[in-house]
Amino acid sequence: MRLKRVWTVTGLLVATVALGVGVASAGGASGSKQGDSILKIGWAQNPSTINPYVGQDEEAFSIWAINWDLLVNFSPKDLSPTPGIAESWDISDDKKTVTFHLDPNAKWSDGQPITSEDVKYSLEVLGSKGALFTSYTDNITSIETPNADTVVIHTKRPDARIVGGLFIYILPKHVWGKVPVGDLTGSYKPELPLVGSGPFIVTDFEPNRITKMEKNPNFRGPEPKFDEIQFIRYGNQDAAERALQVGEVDMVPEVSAAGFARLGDQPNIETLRASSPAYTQMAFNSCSTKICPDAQYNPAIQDLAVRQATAYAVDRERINQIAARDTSFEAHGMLPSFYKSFYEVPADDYPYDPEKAKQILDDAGWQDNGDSPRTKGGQELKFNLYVRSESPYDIQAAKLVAEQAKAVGIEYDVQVVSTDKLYDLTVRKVNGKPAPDYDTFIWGWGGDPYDPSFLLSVLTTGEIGGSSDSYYSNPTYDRLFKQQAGSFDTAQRKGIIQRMVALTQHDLPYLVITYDPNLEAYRTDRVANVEPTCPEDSTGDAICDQTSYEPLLTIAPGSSSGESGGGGSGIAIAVVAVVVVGVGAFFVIRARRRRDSEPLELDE
Amino acid sequence: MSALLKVSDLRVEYRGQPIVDGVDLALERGEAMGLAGESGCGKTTTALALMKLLPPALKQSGAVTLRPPGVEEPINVGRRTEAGMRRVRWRHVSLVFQGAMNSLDPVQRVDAQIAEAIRLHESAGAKEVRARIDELLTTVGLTPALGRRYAHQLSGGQRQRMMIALALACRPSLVIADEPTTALDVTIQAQVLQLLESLRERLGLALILISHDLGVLAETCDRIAIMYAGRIVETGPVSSVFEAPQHPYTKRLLDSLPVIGGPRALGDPIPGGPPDPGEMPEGCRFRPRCPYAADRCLSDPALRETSAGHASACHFAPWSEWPAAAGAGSLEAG
Amino acid sequence: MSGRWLAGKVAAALLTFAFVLVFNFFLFRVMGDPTTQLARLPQATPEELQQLRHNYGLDKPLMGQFVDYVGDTGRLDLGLSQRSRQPVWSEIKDALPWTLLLVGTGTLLATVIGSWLGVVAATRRGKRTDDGLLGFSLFTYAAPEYWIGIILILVFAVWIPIFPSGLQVTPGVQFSGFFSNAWDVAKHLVLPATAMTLMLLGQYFLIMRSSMVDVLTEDFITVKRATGLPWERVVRRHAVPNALLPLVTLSAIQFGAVVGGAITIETIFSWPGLGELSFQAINDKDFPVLEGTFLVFSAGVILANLLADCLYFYLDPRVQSR
Amino acid sequence: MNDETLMDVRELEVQFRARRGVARAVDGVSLEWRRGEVLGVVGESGSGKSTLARAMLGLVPSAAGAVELEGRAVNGKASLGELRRRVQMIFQDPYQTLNPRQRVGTIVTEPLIVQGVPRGEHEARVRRALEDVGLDPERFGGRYPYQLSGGQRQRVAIAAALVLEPEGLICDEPVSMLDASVRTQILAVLGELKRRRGLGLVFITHDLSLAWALCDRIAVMYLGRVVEQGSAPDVIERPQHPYTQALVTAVPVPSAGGGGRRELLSGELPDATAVPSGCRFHPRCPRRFGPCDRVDPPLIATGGSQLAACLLHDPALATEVQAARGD
Amino acid sequence: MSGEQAGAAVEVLAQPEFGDEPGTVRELLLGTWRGRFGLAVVALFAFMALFGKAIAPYPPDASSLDVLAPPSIHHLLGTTESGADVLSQVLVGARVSIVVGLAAAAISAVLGSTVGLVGGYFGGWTDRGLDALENWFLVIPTLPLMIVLARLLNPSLTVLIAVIGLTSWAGTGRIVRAQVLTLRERAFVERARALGAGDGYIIRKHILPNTLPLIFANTVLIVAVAILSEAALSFLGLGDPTRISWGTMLENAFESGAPSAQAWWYVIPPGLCITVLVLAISILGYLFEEHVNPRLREHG
Repeated sequence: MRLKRVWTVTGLLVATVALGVGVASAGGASGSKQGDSILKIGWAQNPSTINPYVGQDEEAFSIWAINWDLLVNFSPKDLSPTPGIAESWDISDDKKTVTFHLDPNAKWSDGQPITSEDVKYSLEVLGSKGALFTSYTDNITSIETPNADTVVIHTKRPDARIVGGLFIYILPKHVWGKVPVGDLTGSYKPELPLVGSGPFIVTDFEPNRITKMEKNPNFRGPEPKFDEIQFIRYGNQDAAERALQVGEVDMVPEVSAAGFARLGDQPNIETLRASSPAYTQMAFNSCSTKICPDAQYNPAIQDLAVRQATAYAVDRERINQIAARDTSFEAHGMLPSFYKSFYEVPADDYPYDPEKAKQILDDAGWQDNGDSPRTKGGQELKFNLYVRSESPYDIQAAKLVAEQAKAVGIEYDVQVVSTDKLYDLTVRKVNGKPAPDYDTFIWGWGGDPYDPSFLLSVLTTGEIGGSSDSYYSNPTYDRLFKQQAGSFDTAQRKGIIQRMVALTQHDLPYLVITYDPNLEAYRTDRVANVEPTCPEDSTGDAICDQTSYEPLLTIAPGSSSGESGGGGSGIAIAVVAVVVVGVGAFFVIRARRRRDSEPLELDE
Repeated sequence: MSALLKVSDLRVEYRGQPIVDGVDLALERGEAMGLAGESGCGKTTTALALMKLLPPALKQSGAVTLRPPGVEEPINVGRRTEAGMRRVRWRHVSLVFQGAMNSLDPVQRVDAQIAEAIRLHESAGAKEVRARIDELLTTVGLTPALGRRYAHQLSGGQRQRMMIALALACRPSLVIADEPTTALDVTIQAQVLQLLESLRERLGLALILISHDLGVLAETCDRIAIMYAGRIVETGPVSSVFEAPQHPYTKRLLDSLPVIGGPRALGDPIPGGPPDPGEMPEGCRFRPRCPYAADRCLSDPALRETSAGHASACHFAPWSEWPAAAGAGSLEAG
Repeated sequence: MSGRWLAGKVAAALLTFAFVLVFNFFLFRVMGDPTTQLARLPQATPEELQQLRHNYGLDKPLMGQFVDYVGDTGRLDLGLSQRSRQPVWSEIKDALPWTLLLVGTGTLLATVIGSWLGVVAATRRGKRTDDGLLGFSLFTYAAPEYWIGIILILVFAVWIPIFPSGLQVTPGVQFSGFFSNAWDVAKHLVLPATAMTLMLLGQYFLIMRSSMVDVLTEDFITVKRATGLPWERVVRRHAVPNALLPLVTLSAIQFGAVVGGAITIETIFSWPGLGELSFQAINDKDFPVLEGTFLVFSAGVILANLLADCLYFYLDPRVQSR
Repeated sequence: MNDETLMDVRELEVQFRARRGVARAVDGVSLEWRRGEVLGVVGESGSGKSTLARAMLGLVPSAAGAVELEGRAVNGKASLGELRRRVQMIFQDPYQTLNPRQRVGTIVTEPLIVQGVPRGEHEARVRRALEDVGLDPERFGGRYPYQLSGGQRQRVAIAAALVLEPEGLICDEPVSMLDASVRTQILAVLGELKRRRGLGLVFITHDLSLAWALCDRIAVMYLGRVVEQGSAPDVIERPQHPYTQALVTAVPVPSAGGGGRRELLSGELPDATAVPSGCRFHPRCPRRFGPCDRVDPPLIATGGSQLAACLLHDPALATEVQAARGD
Repeated sequence: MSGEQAGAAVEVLAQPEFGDEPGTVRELLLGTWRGRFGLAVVALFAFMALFGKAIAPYPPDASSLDVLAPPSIHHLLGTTESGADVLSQVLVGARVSIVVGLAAAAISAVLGSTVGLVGGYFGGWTDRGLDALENWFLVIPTLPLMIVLARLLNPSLTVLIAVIGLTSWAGTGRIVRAQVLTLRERAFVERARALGAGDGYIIRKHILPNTLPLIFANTVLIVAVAILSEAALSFLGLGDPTRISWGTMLENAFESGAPSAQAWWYVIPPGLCITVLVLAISILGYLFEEHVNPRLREHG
């Protein structure tokens, strides 16, 4: 009697689960139109939000860069300024005023014209309230809109970024201007489709699942070959790479170092390694006692000989090979090779030379103590080296640095801490004055496409209390920084920047270890016409992620595009069927056999 | 008329140790037989062996033959397979256990359990079964409404009555009742014993009543068998066994039990305790505790008839006179 | 028949949940000042922090804050995710059905298979079948579920790629109908649900086995055999229903483990449920989300316990008449 | 009370909180226990006899009434301590009564330690106590309880009670879980102690035949109340309360032909939370008449040593009783 | 089994009294197949925890250019994503697992038995309060609770131990309480009370000696749970990142894409170590528990 109840309950449970499948799957059923060509991009994380006022993650930039133009876009070939919202621009003689001319026929995806009001709104509101954009507008004094097609920007000082790096998306004022600013910086959820000017606009966004972008009907450039792009979140890198391998997605824009080599060996998969505007550096505490009276560090770290010896002792290429599995680029100074217009290998490059390192230390009077750290007077070459627990690569690099430095008599004690903790250590303040509490650490920076100003700014005196974490301060460097910022002439600017690089190479507030790569993989049977450009001609990025949407216009569906992935579903069905039949047979046989079975068995 | 039940040389072993060691029994139709003994003497094991219900770890041998009325061929329990035994159980022999609380499925209504037993052995319609259950409950002195209850909703006495109703469900010719009243209070015990007696009269049941309480057996049974350490040491008509016991164990046991109306004093206790199955004494198993033990007791005594229907497994039987025991009243620990 | 027993259980569940609220409130406010968590922006000035404190009502006295907190929770206002700036509840709401699906399937399979195997083992105690099943169950019980998950991926998604190993449904596909959609979900469910099942199987097996062993030594089993009932039916009709009772109670204790398993398994298989959500929250230090998922997990476990009690009440007549 | 009185129980009440209300386990019991006397307390399960035993030693709190030791009320720590030194208790279940992790020697020594008896006396007193119960101290002193049989365990329990040389021993069903042959051994030990040491016993049992053989006086309990008391031969041979009568005739007698006519009671013992009105026995009483469901009878002298709580013996109701018999 | 119990079939199946047979632990461990297996495995891992660092063929985090290499003569269990020797990491990782397991279980045992003892013995409102607390800890999903606590604090071994210890005591408390409740009602405690023994004496002489075996058995099981918890927290990135444990190994393996790389040599050993160790400890724990808990005791 009661057993019937048990079956009733079990039945109810089964029904609940079945209903669950139905309800849950119905939720994700909004598919796309049949026959459309879709570019499926797999990545670990979706943007947490697509609201540019609060969004912070790289993935959000990837979406925005497709959805919206900048006032001036970047060329995928060399990252130089190309027309964006502005068709052309004039620079005044004093270089403090730039006049932009807009395409009078340009339209937003909803058909509204793109006007100078949109530009003014974006630069003024997004440029002051969007946390990630304020730094670009600090030089702007006023923005004029004499007519719908003209924008005039006045600056305090000449600022090359107004043309080559005004990294603020131009949003449609008629959409965003209606929303109170308080909401925009709060929980505002942008309306979909996300009205834009780029080739694709966001039509569906589920933060933890998927971002869908469809063709912008009013896009002014050539029509994209794909009808739709889907960014699919896989939660972790490995899952996205597996999805690419089985053909569930067509492209993975950020491949892990491990996956890079493996995917390269797969048929139908092409891997690309592009440089990026990011590097990983070892930072030395360079804070003078004047600026930081209460800083905590081993003063020996401020002995230039120690830093230089460290630089010689560290084999950057070996770190690249082991920690990055040879996917990164060996660094030569603090300007990544990504900025090809300004890049040059500096003269002071500290090639791997442990003998030289020892020599430098000997010369500086640091006594060799065999396996123990070198000493001089009461000082000992023993430093802490902090790394973030979140970054396996940094931890690896730190271990290798410590291993190699030990060979020349400098001991770096690797301490793995959380990002928050390391942040707190570097920005620590005592009595309102900076008091960083570290000897060295390993972390990284990433810059803007084309314009290197941000990366260069990190070492300026002005950023102490801001983004400066080495507390390096050099008046010459600061002067040169301002100079390059006002230089609109690329060749001239390159010269200034190279002098800055040389300064830092000598003083070594940072020992830049590697330039971080941008690793990509795509299926050759699904994606055709790939021209790896950004920033180089043959080994660059396939879609120029976050930098330029132009490559997206050329790539096209491949030979077998549109075939849904999830390979081996036929096999899966077969397996399930076999299992079901097998289990059924088992039960039947057992039931027969058991009919005359013995009762309760006891062990002896 | 041949015996309803005949058991010869029944043996049960657990891990090579004898628990029941050569038991012979015979039971006529309608007869009530008492099986007495202390805990661990093998009486419950014997009962379960009669229905072949022992766990496989207990190895059973010997012949058990049933001749229920209306069945031509005698049923050889020892040879029957498990499937074969299923047709014998409850149809001809049923069982009443001591803990009625644990003898009924706690999550099934009691009438359903009775119905299950009936349907198992007879093809009866739902109405028929229902009527039969009501009749059974009335027979054991319960109102039919109590059938709708669960075991825990019944009192101890009601549960035991319910168990008896279950035992009668298929109208068996033999009921084995294993300590049916041990967990009950004396006043309730009296009710249940009364019920068993009247049922026996009305239905012509044969009964094997297992108990450690000689008083219960004396009042309920026609014949009695006394078990000690896996063997039957004495068997005979109740009157004969109680009046003139022929085995020292029976004798000493009866002497030591205080009886209302008897002398207001404690009898001499039997010293020591029963042996472990692994350490059975040589020869007569009661020898170490027996005040009359002699050299000849080192050989196994057989169960011999001393008078009509009365047998004893003592070398010295028949006893006409019991001498004063040596070493009586010893306080030595058992 | 009285529902007092059940009413007591409901009251206890409510009390436990109240305790969860208090704990949650103090944990996230006392152990970590939310403003420092909320404003990990380097630029935040003291004024902005003050403003933030005000926005979150943190300048009120603690008791007032608690009342606000309880009220907000009652309205399912669990605050905003730091990461996405979206209401935490909306993220939880999206994730919840998937977790229920995974956990439901896993629990159901584990219960059915586990208890069935437990019955098989208990009726063959000491035999080779029993030893084998016991060894297998102990192994799955001891093995970390995420390790099993990784191995499943290794074998069935990479080595012999027959099952998808990530997400809950093939992304961005237009399904022709409900059933093709459900079939796709089912395919994606295979590996995570297997991991979940294997994780839970052992416990259910062990509980059912020992419960059956206990029941099989009860007198009424002997009585049922004595009535001539075939062994099969004694087991099925009498032993199993009785043995299921402790299973119900003891499996309630399992729910906590189920939730733990949901976190790791969903992470491994990118299953977009609550577990994965809380894993992301761990990584992002998104405390409002972490707090919210913890609250929902706790509520879920309390509710599941209550359901188990109801089930027990339904199955065991002894409780009903108390 | 007189000089002979060891303990006096007056109007003792013990209540428990049960699921269905308050159970009056002991409901106004008065008893006198004399020095060197074996006082039997007889009753079925649920009659409150074990609770009475515990209440006598202050192991369960009493709701009302008093326990006196030699005329002095036991209240407060000092008098309770004295009581517990002079009166010991033995429990029913020999498997529960000994700490499994203590050796026999330790168990028997424990009372001496607890009561602060000088260390030097320990060994001799433990030896004597063990010998008194028939256990060889050399053989048994080092054993653990699991190495003992049920009878031996109960002997150890008695030894542990004896070691303090008490004047009284309260035995709560000391042999009900033992086999017949072992049971008489233990009873013999107790009888011997009474004879040799002049130990007074309260013997709590459900078995009337044991009470018959062992006790000097008997009190019969029903549902928390003493319904009859008197000397053992009087109560059992000439029971005056219908309940006692039923109880006596219900005991099966191990002799040829069994006992005589049985007086069968209907129904079962009611729950202690729902005591019937009037005479608490009336729903089951075969001789109930008119006022039984209304009047709660006190203990009435019925001649000789006996008292019975039954209206049949109320002289004021004699005519009505007569009339009821006439029916 | 004593003679009195070997008689009838039902009596054969009857359980002897609980805890009444002390002193057979040796027999328990060496006399049964399960005991020998559990003991051998635990001994093996204890050896690893003590000497793993010494016998490891390589420094556990020594990197090499040989990344994710399958097992070979040089690396018996292959290499990690940074070219470190998997075998060495497995050997060294034993220490963290075992240290965390033991330390957390110790905390949990002390907490749980104190709460259980106090609540169970004294009863009343103390008990009700402690019982509610226990109930809460029992009902609350443990892993999320651990995650929340570990995330709020900074990752370190101490935090890990504290978090696991503080969240896993409730079961012990519950079991101890139940045991104390039955002990409190047992005749020998009542007897001691009848003698006039005080609470302290009764707890010391009667309650504790009869509870300790149970606490011990339960603590053994908690060690297994703590090892699993450490692994799970480490796997979720909440472990101590400066130390190699099997959990962090699995985290690194998963994060570095070992499943896709089919690097079974990286995935299987740490998980197998956890499984086998937990299995062995659980078997020992069940063995002890069966021994001290009558309900679980089986024959053979």
